[in-house]
Amino acid sequence: MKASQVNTGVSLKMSQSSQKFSSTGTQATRVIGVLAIVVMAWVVISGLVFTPADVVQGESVRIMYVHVPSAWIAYLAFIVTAIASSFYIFAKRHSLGFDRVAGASAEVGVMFMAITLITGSLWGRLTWGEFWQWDPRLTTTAFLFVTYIGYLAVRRLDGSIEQRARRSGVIALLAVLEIPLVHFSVVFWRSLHQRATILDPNGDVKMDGLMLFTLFSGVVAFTLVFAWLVLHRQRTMLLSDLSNERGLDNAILARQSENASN
Amino acid sequence: MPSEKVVDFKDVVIVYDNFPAVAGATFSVDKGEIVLLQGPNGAGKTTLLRACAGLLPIARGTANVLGCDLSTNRVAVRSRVGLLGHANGLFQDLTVLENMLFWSRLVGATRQDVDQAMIAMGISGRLGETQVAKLSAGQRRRCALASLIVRRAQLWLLDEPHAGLDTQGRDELDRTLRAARDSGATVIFASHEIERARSLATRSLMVTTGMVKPA
Amino acid sequence: MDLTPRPETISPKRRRWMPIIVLSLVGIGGVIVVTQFLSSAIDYYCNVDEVGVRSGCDTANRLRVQGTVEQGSLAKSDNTTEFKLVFNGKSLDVVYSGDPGGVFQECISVVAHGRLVNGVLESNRIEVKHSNEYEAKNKDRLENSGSAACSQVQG
Amino acid sequence: MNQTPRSRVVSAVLTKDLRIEARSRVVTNQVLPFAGLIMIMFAFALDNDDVLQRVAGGLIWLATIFSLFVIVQRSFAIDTSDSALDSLRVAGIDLSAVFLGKAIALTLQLIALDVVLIAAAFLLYQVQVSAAGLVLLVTCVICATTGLGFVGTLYGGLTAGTTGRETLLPLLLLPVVAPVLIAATRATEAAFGSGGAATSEGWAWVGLLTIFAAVFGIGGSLAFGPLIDE
Repeated sequence: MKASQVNTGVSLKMSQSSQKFSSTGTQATRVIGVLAIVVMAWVVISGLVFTPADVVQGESVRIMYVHVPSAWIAYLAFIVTAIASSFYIFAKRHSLGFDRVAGASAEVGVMFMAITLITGSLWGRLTWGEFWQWDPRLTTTAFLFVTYIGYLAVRRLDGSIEQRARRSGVIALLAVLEIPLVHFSVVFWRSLHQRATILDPNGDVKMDGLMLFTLFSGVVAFTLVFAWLVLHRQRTMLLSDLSNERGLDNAILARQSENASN
Repeated sequence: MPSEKVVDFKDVVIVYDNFPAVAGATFSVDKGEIVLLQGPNGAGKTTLLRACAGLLPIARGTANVLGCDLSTNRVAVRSRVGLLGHANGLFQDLTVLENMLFWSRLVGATRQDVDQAMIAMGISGRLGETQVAKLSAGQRRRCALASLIVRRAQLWLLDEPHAGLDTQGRDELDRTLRAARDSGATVIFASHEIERARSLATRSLMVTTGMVKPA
Repeated sequence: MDLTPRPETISPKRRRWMPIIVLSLVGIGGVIVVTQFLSSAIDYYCNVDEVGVRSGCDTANRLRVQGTVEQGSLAKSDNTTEFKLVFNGKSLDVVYSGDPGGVFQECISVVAHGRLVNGVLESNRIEVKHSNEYEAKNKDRLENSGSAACSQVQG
Repeated sequence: MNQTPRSRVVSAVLTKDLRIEARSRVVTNQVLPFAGLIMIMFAFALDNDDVLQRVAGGLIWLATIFSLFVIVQRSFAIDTSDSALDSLRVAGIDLSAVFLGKAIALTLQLIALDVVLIAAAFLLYQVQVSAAGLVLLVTCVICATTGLGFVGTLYGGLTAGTTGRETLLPLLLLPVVAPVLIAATRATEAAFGSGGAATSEGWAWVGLLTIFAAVFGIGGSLAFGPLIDE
């Protein structure tokens, strides 16, 4: 193991300090990665070839297989961020591992939210005739997106790692309150955007069988991609924290030997 | 009383701006001491004082101040210490008296405490009605010291308290610190006025490159 | 001058759950205000039967009217498209300058933007409001009788 | 057990912030003209009384929110310029009281600003207001500025003393204050009767403003201490 020299004889406050890294991959992430590729391949083929065109929308309905899962996974990512942040804030021992998960999840969530907005505006152009309309669903989604860009900016503020965790944790707990507002905006108000088909409160899903199955496959594929990305990102964050810690060890030794030479 | 140790540091590392400003400091201070921290610029004196006040996180080692573990309960320390840093912590647009009354209200001091402290530091009378922005550096320092006096802390932490003061002001300050010690407080201060500081201190510590040794 | 250290200040124990309970009550209040009292103001469109009836759907203002394009009412000329919007038993004539294009067709829900002039909505923008139903475009259904297809699409 | 009572800390911080503003007049001499300029520029740009009367409510609140960014930064610059914030941390006081004191000071400054802006709207845009509308308008201003005061103080404390806060603060605050902008605008429009809006329509929006203020008042006083305590 090349990486075995990491953290020799240094007590680290990191949660996974005993783990040795040669890459950020493990058996589990490899399995997730392979599964993600397989399911994604099925979604692409089924979405583009097997599924029929919609009776009204025609071919543009295929955008749905990307748009809907990415929106859901963005919500999921932000909820994961909030849960991890609350674990960091409310637990007695403020474990930085939760903060890294929160940060990693928010980064991936912002990416999925961007995909949602881009695919959504393409679909809107084809169906409504407009890229963007200031209707309740679209407006609240835009606010959610900007809020989490702000969250990521707060993580980049100067200060210690603990400060970063605390500041971003507070924002994550406030920002997650927007998600129900975004999701139910189509129920609360009349919106140009259609209501949820699959999460219909009455439970009657009005969708063609193969379309529905492809959509679910899309959700599974995107969830796997999300998990894969978060696990890796969270570990690169840990590595960067560890390397800072190692840099600190060297700096301490340098500072102490500077003392001896005087 | 389990221990008379007011400050107890063991192998403490304090990181400031990704730099180990304190790199393994071990020392302790007993109740009733007046301890001088001396050493060259950039040795870590200011960082040590701020850490004792509970303002900086401890990266490594164990640090205990007034019975509070700094790595777990940094905030609890703050209600028991008084800190005079490089900056004075004054509001430029307020008068000396308004500044004093603001800080005294926060810490629960009476008007009488304020008047006495202002007389002790020689900023009472007409000077009290002057805006801080119009004062000289030495007068501001006196004002900051007066607001530290009304704090009546258990542990006094002073960073270069003599800097900028005239001889008379320095004498007043030394007298006040000795009186505080006699009333049961403990004092740690950093200074470059070695002659004067040594005569005031009961013990000196040498701080060099983030380490602490007896001087 | 008294310099004796002040006795230790101990912050009183705060009940940690109270603020959270209050916060959630306030949140519930927020949801009620937003959903019960503010819906008419944030709604994107008015339905055909509400024009001139509901607050926020005044005939003097520029309107966004939602309804279904009535079957057989669509008439296209060189520069205009005329059709009837129906919803909940009421209908409204719409004159649109131009060709809506896209998936616009009879029997689907649309939102038409425009002003009412003599009881006719003069529209210059039409958005297709897609329903939350997705069904396969297959031959059988296209060959169905028109009225059956129309009732299928209406949301 | 002699922790300084919260009310005393709140009033000390509040009077300190207001007194400093009364002396330095940064808000009066810089923010107020800036906000007034926004109103006048629009009067020139939209040289049409109908349109101006219609958008008056929105302009008032847009100018308020732009001013909020400046006032919040000023409010924390007072405390960070000579490290007074450090002294506040070491004073062993309940920092949620500092939050309340600063938020109330901010709210009072915003109310003063809005009074001037509304007066400007009467002069420049010829808006009208009935007695019932005036009651709605006053309530709306109080509720909206309270919410803005809380949320501004929370985010101002979060970014206080960091580099790049000038640009970060609007990025963080804008999506959060958007509901206030919408609700206060609609309530003000109802009070002015712009576009035939009825006064009664405005009260639901005031309800939303009240709830916004309550959420950030409670959330802020819980979170402010841990955020500043570093």
